[in-house]
Amino acid sequence: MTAGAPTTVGAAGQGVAEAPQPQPVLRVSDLSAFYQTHYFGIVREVRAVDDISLHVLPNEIYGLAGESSCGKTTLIKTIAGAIQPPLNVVGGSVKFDFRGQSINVYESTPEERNAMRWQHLSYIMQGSMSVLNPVRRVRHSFVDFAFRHIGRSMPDFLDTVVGHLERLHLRADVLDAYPHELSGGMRQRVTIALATVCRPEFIIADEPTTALDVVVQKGVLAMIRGIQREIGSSLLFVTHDLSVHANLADRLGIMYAGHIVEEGPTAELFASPRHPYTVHLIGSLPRVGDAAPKKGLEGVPPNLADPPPGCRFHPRCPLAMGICSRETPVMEWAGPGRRVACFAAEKGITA
Amino acid sequence: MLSILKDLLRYNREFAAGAALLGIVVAMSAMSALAPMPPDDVYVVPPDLPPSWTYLMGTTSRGQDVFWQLSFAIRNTLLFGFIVALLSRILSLVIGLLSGYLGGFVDRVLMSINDTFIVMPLFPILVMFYFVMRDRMSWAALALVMAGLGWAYDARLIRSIAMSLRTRQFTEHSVYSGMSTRQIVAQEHLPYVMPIVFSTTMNNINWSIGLEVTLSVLGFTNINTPTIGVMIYWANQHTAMTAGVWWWVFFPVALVIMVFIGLFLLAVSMNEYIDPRSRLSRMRSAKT
Amino acid sequence: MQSINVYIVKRLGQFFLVVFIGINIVFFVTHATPIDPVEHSIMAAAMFGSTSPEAINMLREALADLYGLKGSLWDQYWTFWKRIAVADFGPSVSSFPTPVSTLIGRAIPWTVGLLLTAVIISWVVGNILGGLAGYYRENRLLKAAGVVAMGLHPIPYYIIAFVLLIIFGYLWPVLPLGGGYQRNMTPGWNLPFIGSVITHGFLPALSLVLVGFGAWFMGMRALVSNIVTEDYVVYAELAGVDRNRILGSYVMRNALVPQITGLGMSLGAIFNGAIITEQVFGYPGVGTLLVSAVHAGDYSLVIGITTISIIGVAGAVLVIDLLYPLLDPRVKIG
Amino acid sequence: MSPPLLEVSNASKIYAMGGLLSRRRFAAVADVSFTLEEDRHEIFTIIGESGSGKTTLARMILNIVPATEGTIRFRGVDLATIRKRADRLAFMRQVQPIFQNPFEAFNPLKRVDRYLYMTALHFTDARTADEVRAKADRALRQVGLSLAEVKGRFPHELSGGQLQRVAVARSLISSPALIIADEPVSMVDASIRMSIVNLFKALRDTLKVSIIYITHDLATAYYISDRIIIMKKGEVVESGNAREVLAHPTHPYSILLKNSVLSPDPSRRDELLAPQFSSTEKDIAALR
Repeated sequence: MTAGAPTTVGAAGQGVAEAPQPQPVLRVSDLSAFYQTHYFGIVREVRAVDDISLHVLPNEIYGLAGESSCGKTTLIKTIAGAIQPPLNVVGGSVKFDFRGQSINVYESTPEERNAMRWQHLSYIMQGSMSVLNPVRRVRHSFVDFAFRHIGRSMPDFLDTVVGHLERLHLRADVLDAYPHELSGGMRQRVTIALATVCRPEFIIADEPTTALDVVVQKGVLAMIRGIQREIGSSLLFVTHDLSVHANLADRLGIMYAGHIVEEGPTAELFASPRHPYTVHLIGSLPRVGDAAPKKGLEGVPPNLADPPPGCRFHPRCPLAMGICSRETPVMEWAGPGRRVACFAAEKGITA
Repeated sequence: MLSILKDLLRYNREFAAGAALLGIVVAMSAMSALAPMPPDDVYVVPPDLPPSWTYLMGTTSRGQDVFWQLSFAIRNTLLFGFIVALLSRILSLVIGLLSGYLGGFVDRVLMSINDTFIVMPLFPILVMFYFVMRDRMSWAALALVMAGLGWAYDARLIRSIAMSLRTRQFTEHSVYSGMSTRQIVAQEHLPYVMPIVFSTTMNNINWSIGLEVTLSVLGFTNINTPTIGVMIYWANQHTAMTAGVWWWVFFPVALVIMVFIGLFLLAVSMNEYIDPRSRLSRMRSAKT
Repeated sequence: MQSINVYIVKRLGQFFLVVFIGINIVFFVTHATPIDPVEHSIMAAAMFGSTSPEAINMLREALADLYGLKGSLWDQYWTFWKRIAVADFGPSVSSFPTPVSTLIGRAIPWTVGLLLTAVIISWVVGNILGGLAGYYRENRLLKAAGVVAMGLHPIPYYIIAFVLLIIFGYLWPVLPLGGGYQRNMTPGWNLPFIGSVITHGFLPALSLVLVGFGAWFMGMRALVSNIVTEDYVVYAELAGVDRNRILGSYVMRNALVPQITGLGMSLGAIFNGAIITEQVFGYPGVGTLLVSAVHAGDYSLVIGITTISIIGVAGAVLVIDLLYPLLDPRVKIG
Repeated sequence: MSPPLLEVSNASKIYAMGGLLSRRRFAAVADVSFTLEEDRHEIFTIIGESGSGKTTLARMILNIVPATEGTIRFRGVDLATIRKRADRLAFMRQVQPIFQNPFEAFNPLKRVDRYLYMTALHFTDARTADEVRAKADRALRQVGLSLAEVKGRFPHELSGGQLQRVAVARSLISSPALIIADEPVSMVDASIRMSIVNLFKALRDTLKVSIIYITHDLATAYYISDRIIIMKKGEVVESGNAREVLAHPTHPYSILLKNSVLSPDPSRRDELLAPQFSSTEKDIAALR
């Protein structure tokens, strides 16, 4: 029935001959998180994260791609355990395994989660403009965020921070600056330094370079990747920009309307996309030096409060069949390390 | 606008409570039309009677029925607050919008004057005004002066909205759709300013009634026009509390507190409705 | 650094503008009066029993200066300013021949003490509880405090004071009403006197604190519930920073900035409240003095109090404005 | 010989910055010149990063921001001489803008179709409601929509791509000769982006409209432009045929810009780790 028979999770490596797959650092299983609101007496449920499973290996960059309001930001918020009503987890689990010390995000106490934060799991957010406390010097952010994990005396700690800043080509005096005194690029490097100073095993990055100019963006991405390789952490990198993913991600997951619809090693996914949505996204990327006609996709992304039945992509899909509007396709193994949720792709039809 | 009010009434507890309180107060002021005697007459009923079925809220030491007296007083007090608010709204709208749209030098000058009126201690000035006017001090003159002094804070609010609207892209889009400045202001921008005008009107009525009561109780207004403040003034003159005629003081104070809380609740619920953040989050959750 | 100077110059300019416009209002209102202020005052003075011809002449001289019966309007205007510059408002009519400035000088410590106590208590308590209520949304006690604040905030100073007067004056008379201290005591730095000052000041201060508390509480709670959605707070929460630290250094610290601006902007209104409250409780400050001056027909005193009030409030606002850059590092840029 | 469609000669926009004493001059746009011919319908692209002055230049051409030096002529008319409302309407009929953020370009409290009707009413001979609706429908059909899909809808009921199409349709109602599109696809989702870009191509080819396309994105610029200029800090550093300039840039900044564009090609990802993009001083200078 499927192209590759379903197998157990760890067996999806590049080759069986290689060393056995290491344990994933992050394992998300059947996760669903909905916005449940009551406004003016009307109850509505927005199914922003709907039955998502994925895992991230040590020292791996996992890219998450998707359009605006496809649920990708909700997904990483849920993974980070940073949700507040009206967003509620309605099913599934998120498990981290930090070198033997494991934590199930939604079965742990707030104290346990807080102990994990920044030492093992850190965050680089979108919009470096506003993530630093505007009325306090940068030094205080480092002290507040990292001191309790690094321990040692305050002068020793600050020496560590200064040494770490040097890796990002920041001078020690940024510590005495207020956020508004730094340029956009410098501020974004400060937040990268802040997120990596504790050498966490897992870093979540949410569109960290979207607001930056192209020239600056490339430098910042290079630094993120450089420091990730150096400290050997895993990185969950979210952006809508496939060019960024092409340059950074080891593996890539494509989200559409609250589902992950395709997943695989970045190079293979770009070379042979299976899901019609991925096929379209990659095929329509403009490039300098390429003037061949490219098409846009007709239709609009579905409203997550009232998604279409069956496959959520079927109203816009060039390959839609009868079954697509009746049944929801599940993520199936589609070759080594690859998964796809599409009835047509199962049958070997491609766009 | 009407559907907003209906929604607020149905789903916002504060708004409903405020509307209910004000409903009672307005009904009370409407009773003045049915009053069996004119408000200025004294010694028309036996004095100092406690509340009973004949005299619902008792009678005063001056031989007036508290209930009917109160209906005139609350009518005049509400009217006073309303007129001050109306007049000062005109000032704050004109100055706020002008300052916000024109920007630059005009804005700086208008806002310096504006800030001056915000920090100016108005009470001594009002007292001084009464002091030189003495017997010529009338209800209308006081309303005019207070309107002239009470616009500044709200003008600043309106200005900040006008300024942000001016830089919004849809304003330019409207310009390039051929709309005139008047059309843009009246049709595109006014809907944004209206809710804040509404909520500041409530607060402004509170402010002016509060000052009017204060000045009247001290006798610094025309003590022959019955208002809530003037009623308390007469009660104090007759040392009603010491004499045990508590109803003469209690009912006016209770009624005016209902006005304050009712108006404030309306303003608060309206503010919550217009807060861009809460509205934004509502829109976002509707979209995602 | 340059721009901080620009900021100071601007605030100073605003201070002088307030004083200038305020004193102009005083001048023009007193000059638009339909009755002859000098003769009116002389009559009032005669009523208080000081009828020696020299005294009357001296009074007439000072009043003529102040109300401008000498020279052109421009001359009158100029004389008025000169008198104000040296705080010389002439002798008081009702307490002849004590100078107005002496009377005001005696009243000011009471008003300033009352105001300072009430403003500090209400601002600090209102902001702390409001901040907590905005941050710990589900706490029942804080929710109850919110309802109290909401009920107190819209009620004007006079009514609150009046209700307190009724409660503690007639229904449950445990606190002294009227005066700043017990009549038969001599002022001095001794415990009984200070205790008497505190018990006498308790009700006026309480009514100011109640109204102020509501305003600061509501303002702070609204600010905090907005600030907790700011990225820098969310980020600190994601980093597992201690909640108390987030509340203190991130949430409250940022909310303080607009609350200081708010304090400056509402100082005029708080001052109004203070003098109204003083009058209700017969507290010996500027407010009571003002009301008795009006009743006594004491022109010089009314003008003096109004003028000093305007300058005093504008000065206090200036002090707050100059403290503001210490709290908000971003001022240096704007 | 008829004058060119648009002639920008040595146009500059200089702002005075700073406080009371120290005035710095800052050139947002410095000495820019280019010409669009009347009957060579083309897509003329202005490329630059934030702070390059590209948006200011667009606003100067739209006559929203006046040039402080140099002149901008549209069909021979100096924009600085357009002051009267009739003249401004005549200018707007021929030059229309499309904005960056479709959600911001429409007033969230107003219906979307209103902008179409307003434009038809002010810039065409349509007078009756039916005529106005017909104009709106015709324009919407040119962008692949119809009035039936848009009528009575509020902005939050439409997707970003739909709204941007409506914005394009609105700009077409007056049959303009020049459309100025400031980053029209940067806020539009990737799956729809190319259909909007293709739409501009179609407008040029079928409706004979010249388009000034302002963007920071070299890839879409390469895809649709005929000619480009590259701006840096207010100055034009390179200009010419789009394909030639982008394929073989000569100015150091253009080369840096082109090299900074990430290729959507995983096989070249190790470029990101190449030394010149991780640790050299030059890179740090660029980051500032």
